[in-house]
Amino acid sequence: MAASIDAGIGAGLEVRGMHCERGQRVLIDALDFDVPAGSVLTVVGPNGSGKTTLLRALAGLTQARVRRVAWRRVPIALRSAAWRAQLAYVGHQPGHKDELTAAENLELACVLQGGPAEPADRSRVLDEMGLAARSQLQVKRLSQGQKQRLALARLALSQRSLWLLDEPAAALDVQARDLLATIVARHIARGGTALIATHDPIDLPGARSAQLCLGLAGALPPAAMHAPAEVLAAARSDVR
Amino acid sequence: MSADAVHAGAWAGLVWALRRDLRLAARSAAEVLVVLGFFFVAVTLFPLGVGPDPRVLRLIGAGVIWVCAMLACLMSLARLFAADFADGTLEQMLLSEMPFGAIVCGKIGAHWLTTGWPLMLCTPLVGVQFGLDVTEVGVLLLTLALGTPVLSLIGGIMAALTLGLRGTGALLALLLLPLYVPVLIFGVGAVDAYSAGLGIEGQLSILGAELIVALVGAPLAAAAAVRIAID
Amino acid sequence: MTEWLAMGGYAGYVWGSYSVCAAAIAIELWRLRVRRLGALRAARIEAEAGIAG
Amino acid sequence: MAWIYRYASPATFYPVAGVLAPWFMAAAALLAGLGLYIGLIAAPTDFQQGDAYRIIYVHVPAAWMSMLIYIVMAIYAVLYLTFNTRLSAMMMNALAPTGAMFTFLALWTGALWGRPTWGTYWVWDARLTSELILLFLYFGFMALNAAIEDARRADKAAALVAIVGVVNVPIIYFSVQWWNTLHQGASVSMTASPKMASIMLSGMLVMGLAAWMYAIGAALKRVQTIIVEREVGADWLRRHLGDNAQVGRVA
Repeated sequence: MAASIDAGIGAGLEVRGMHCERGQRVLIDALDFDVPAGSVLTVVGPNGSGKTTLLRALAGLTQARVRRVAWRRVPIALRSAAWRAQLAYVGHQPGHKDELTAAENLELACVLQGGPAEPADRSRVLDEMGLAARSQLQVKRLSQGQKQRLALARLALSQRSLWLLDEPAAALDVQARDLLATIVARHIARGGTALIATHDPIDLPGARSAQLCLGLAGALPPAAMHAPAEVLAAARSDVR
Repeated sequence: MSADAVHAGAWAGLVWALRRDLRLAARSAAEVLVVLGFFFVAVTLFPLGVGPDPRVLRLIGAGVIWVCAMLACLMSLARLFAADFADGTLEQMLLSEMPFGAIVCGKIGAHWLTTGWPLMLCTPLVGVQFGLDVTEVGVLLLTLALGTPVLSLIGGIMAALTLGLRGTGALLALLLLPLYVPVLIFGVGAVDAYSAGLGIEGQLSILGAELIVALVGAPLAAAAAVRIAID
Repeated sequence: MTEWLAMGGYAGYVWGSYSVCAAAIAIELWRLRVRRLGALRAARIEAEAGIAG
Repeated sequence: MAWIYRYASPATFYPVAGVLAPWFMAAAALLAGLGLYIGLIAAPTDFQQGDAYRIIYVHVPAAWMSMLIYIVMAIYAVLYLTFNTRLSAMMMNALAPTGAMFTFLALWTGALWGRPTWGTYWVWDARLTSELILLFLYFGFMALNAAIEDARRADKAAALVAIVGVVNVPIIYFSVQWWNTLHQGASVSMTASPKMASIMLSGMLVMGLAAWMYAIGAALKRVQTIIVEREVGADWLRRHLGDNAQVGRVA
């Protein structure tokens, strides 16, 4: 079974017997893993090993059979409103409308994901992302880097406790990667939990993290919890 | 989630989607005008094809206007989900706490306000082409008011089902037009009954019944269809 | 026999209907067979490739 | 509910379908032979319509089957969406082409029957018009199914269309019925012909049974093909093909 650091910190996410299929191929079979609250589980593995499918299945976007899922020791159904109230999912797509301005996109996103309603919080995050000056511009006029930071702003405003991030660092420039790291670190510090599917793990100083390797032959048991430095080394070497 | 919290969530979802889609439609007003342009062109073709004889045009007027309204609605259905499906916002709606069915209801409402409603505003202009007098146009507007929401509601289901497919224009028409037949029959039936001096309560009540059934069933079916498309 | 074939003058319609029904069923069965053999051949090729691969 | 998964798995059903299909086809041939004998030879000539009425021995069964098959497809659709058993989706897809064929035959024979009886090939009769719209529903179902590559999504989308369709079929029928009576008054409807002599009725019932047997047989044969197409990589299929390869007989 997956080792958890110690019972002191409340149990976060428990998944038992997850089974995911994509077309004919069985990607994940009988997968059990735990993600204690306030920690990060990095999901690594070659392309096509089911990283995206695992995250989308957890988010309830794709259908998957799972024997049991518990959040803070309370069993929960993947597609229920209670579960949706806990999670935020960031996929490969931008998730904003080009015809609307950055401010409008954020306002809509906040109502959708139950984020802070006050404009003050939103403008503060826009400042932090360096988008304050262009917040009234239509998104289609922003550069690729600015669009990426808008997506990060939406994530920064999320108050959900479980984050499912699918390749968040892909195609980010160096500055955006640091922003992403600080946002995720702040989320973990607040006691939040995150599952990040990625090829090059994000450098999260001080955050407790574990690793789940999805090989083409199905999931390997998650490595024991240990300091992030070892994880980064292990992740890079293992990726086939 | 207590019962009233669910109601609040549902209402908030509907209003959120309605305001959002109306703002998006306002930003790209061209799309709405294109649909109206199509409606005008399609309706004008019939007198050119059938001939200018006023007696004939009066007979077929209501039918032609109704069929062209259905086709115009069909044209604009792609706008309902396709853009949001492509840029990932539809996924975020699925993940919202607010019930997805309510959000879909709001989107379909916005689609009706940007297609059904403008079509009704143009109907008096087009009615003149077919020599319909003011009262007949009035009855026609009444049937369109009851009927065009049904076109958007059932259209929403099929638009969601054909998300992400290529060449959905003809497929949407093939899936939808058979299901539009009852609305067409009773919509035009009311106008014909009125012109023949008969009562129109029967036709309007049936149109109303169809609207209620569609209002209850369609958003849920469309929400399920979106889940199937995103799966 | 010929009088039965004439169908009281409606031969064209009666035999027109029956012949089209027979033809439709024949076409469907034939297409079924073609599709089945194609599927089996593809599966067999996949099977050999699977073993060899 | 475990048994539903065991029996409903395509692998176990494939041989079962293979065994059953020939029996249904044989039953269909037998019944059709009997029905044709009754209809074309034993049944007397109709005093009003002459021998043209004999078309009902194919027209009415085809119309029955076109409606019955669509309803059975909708039932499989509901089963698939609730129990997620892939086999019900395969049966639903297997039935659609046969249902569309029967609908087309009902329209074709209806037109050929209309010509001598009412003087025109196409009569805007409520039943014929609803039959035509049913044909469009079948085409819509098959077109959507073909338009989606991913089999699972195609099944789910087509299942939803079948359910939405079956809910609308009665609404369409009654609105067309109302529309037809308004515009033409009560025209002679297709099958309300004079009281059927018992032998005529039995001929029609036998042909109806034959059509039913044929539909099941065709669906079983087609579902076998769909199973093979979908389970291409599966090992049970590889073993199955393997044994038959040695024996040299076509599976």
